[in-house]
Amino acid sequence: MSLGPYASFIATSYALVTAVVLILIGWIALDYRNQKARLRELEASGIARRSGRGATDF
Amino acid sequence: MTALAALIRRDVRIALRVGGGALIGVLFFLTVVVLMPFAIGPDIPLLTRLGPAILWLGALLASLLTLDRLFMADHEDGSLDLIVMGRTPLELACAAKALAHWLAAGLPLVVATPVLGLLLNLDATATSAVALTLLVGTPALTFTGMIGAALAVTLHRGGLLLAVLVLPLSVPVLIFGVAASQAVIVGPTPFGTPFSILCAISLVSFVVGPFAAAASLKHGLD
Amino acid sequence: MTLIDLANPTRFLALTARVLPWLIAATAILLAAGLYRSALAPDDYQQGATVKIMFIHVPNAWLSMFVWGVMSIASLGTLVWRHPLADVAAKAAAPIGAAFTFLALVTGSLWGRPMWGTYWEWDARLTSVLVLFLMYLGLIALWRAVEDPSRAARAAAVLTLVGAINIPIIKFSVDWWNTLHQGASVFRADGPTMDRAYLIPLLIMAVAFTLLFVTLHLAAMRNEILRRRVRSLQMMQASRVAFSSETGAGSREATASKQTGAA
Amino acid sequence: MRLSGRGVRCVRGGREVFSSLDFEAASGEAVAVTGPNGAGKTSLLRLIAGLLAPAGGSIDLEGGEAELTLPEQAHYLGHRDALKPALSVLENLSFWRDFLGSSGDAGQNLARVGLDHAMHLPAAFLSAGQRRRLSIARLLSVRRPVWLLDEPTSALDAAGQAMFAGVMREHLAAGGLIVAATHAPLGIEARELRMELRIGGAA
Repeated sequence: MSLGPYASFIATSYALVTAVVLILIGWIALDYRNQKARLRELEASGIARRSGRGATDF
Repeated sequence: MTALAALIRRDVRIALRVGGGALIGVLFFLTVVVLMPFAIGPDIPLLTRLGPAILWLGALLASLLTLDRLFMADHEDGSLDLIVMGRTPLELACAAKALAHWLAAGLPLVVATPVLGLLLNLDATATSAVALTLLVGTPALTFTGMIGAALAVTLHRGGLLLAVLVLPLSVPVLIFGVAASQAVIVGPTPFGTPFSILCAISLVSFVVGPFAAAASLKHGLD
Repeated sequence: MTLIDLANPTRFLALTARVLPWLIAATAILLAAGLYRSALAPDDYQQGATVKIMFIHVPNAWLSMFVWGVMSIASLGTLVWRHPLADVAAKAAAPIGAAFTFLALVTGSLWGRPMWGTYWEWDARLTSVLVLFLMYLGLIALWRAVEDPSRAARAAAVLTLVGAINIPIIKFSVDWWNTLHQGASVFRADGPTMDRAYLIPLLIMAVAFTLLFVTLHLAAMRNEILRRRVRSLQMMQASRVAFSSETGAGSREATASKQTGAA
Repeated sequence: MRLSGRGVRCVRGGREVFSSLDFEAASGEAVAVTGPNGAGKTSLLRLIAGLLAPAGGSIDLEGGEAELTLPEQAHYLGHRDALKPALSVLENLSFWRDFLGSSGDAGQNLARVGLDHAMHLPAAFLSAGQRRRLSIARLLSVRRPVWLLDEPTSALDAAGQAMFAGVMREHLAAGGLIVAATHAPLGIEARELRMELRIGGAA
């Protein structure tokens, strides 16, 4: 497959889209891990959610 | 030294956290620059010629916008009283606050400049010239603007009064900043002359700004 | 499973955990198929191989609008139906939408570069997308400006809906502004007369990117729910500390029983 | 160490708040400034703290460190708590410790005021009483001989007031001195400085 004289533009576009999507995925995954860790930390320190209302109530 | 480092770290941290305004300045800069072509028209050669002026005006307004909170936030929660009473000379504390403000609000403007240069069809040399003059010039804007911010706190008025106080003071910075960038793009004056004057203005503002701000804070608190 | 069932965040989290793996798999398969078909697509007689940029530009441009639509519905959910997950959905969508809009801008400018000779031309379509991008950034700034998310939610919802009404007006004004000065746009390849050789890969890519958004959005919503849980637990912890210090250095268990006794 | 004011006169906004005020406080002594609203209690504290300039008279500290001014040897605890809601409790305290120049252990002082469990929470989550406790931790973290306290116990609960009375007693025992403006009893032995409301006094 030849990309013609503008191959670099095509490659750059695809690379950029890949990069940004990967950053998004990485950010969301990292955020998930952080929040989970903080929740565990809080629960370990003896702060438990009350059933029903409480922490889930917003 | 620890005291000043602590002050800088705190201010940068607050600016970057939720509720801090560091990134709003950049967004404002971006918006102002994008609005210009709607007023001027999508005439690329014209935009290229006006580019440095548009970027400089945008940066000037953006740094002015965020200066409002420089002392006001500390005044409202009582921190300013403690800073004034502290053993660190107030002039140095003011300089540290201004430096922190520039790191959080001024430096991002410089970083955003290449992207905006692209929108205005500036070539690489022109963009780097504008970025360089902004890198040297925005600290001068912050340090002279700090005087206005200190006056605004002691007068209990912010916002527009600050703008009216500070904008005339920033005229020299604007003149030589735009002149240096234009010199690279169209000539005929060499880049060096206006640029060294701009550097000199910045250096002077580093000295005058903190002293004037500290003086107005010391005498204006109640 | 109705919308009301989803109102319970715990149930939503359970649903997310079940659905996400399937969504990820479907997105990956469709993306692979779309990329494969795009690679096979022939060169355009006018644009040559650069037409390949279209396969990622158009889905991103579509998503930049679609995400705002999703946020508008979520905003209606916040303001009208008061659905508890609505502002979570709106908040989680904003950064993702901004990222796709950014990609639409960048791929658009890279696509136009061979035609225009510059990276940025104040072309009507790209310029409207740029304004949309600024609106996304403003919305994110609004979410970040207020520490309490439930307080920011209503302001953000109003802004989103005003934006949704304004987008067509902005689009019209920019078109009008642009035609005063210059002529045609590059972005014509997506007309209804497009060849099937382009249409099919483009459709697959559009569906794949939409699925990608849905996946990311669900995951981001889950994060946001957890973040709010952390926040409310922290607030409980802060007030718990107030109780425990009531007896000075006394143990927390003792204090807790004292509290319930006093109450 | 002796803090003394001679013939102090205070004018604010063109109105004379008080004049020819004399006061004195020695090491180990607490002065409770009392009086109705508007009598100038806060103004007096701010004058001593150097945050207001006296219209007349003088305020001196004898026996302190010679090269430091009175405000530099004083803590001022005002109505406002000087806390940043975006920073955590520990970050707030550490900042003031570093800025005011000290090397005390922040964690220990937080435990003393009953905030050690909230150390890593944002200060935004604290109640008014907890914010006041955090300010008290600041007094403990940085050593200053003169404490200027403006309604220090207003937001504190009974346990908090008892804790703070203990803190103040320790400070006095270590040779410090306290000037506190207050409506409520301070909880410690204090000499009273009563200020009267002046009506219609023009400067």
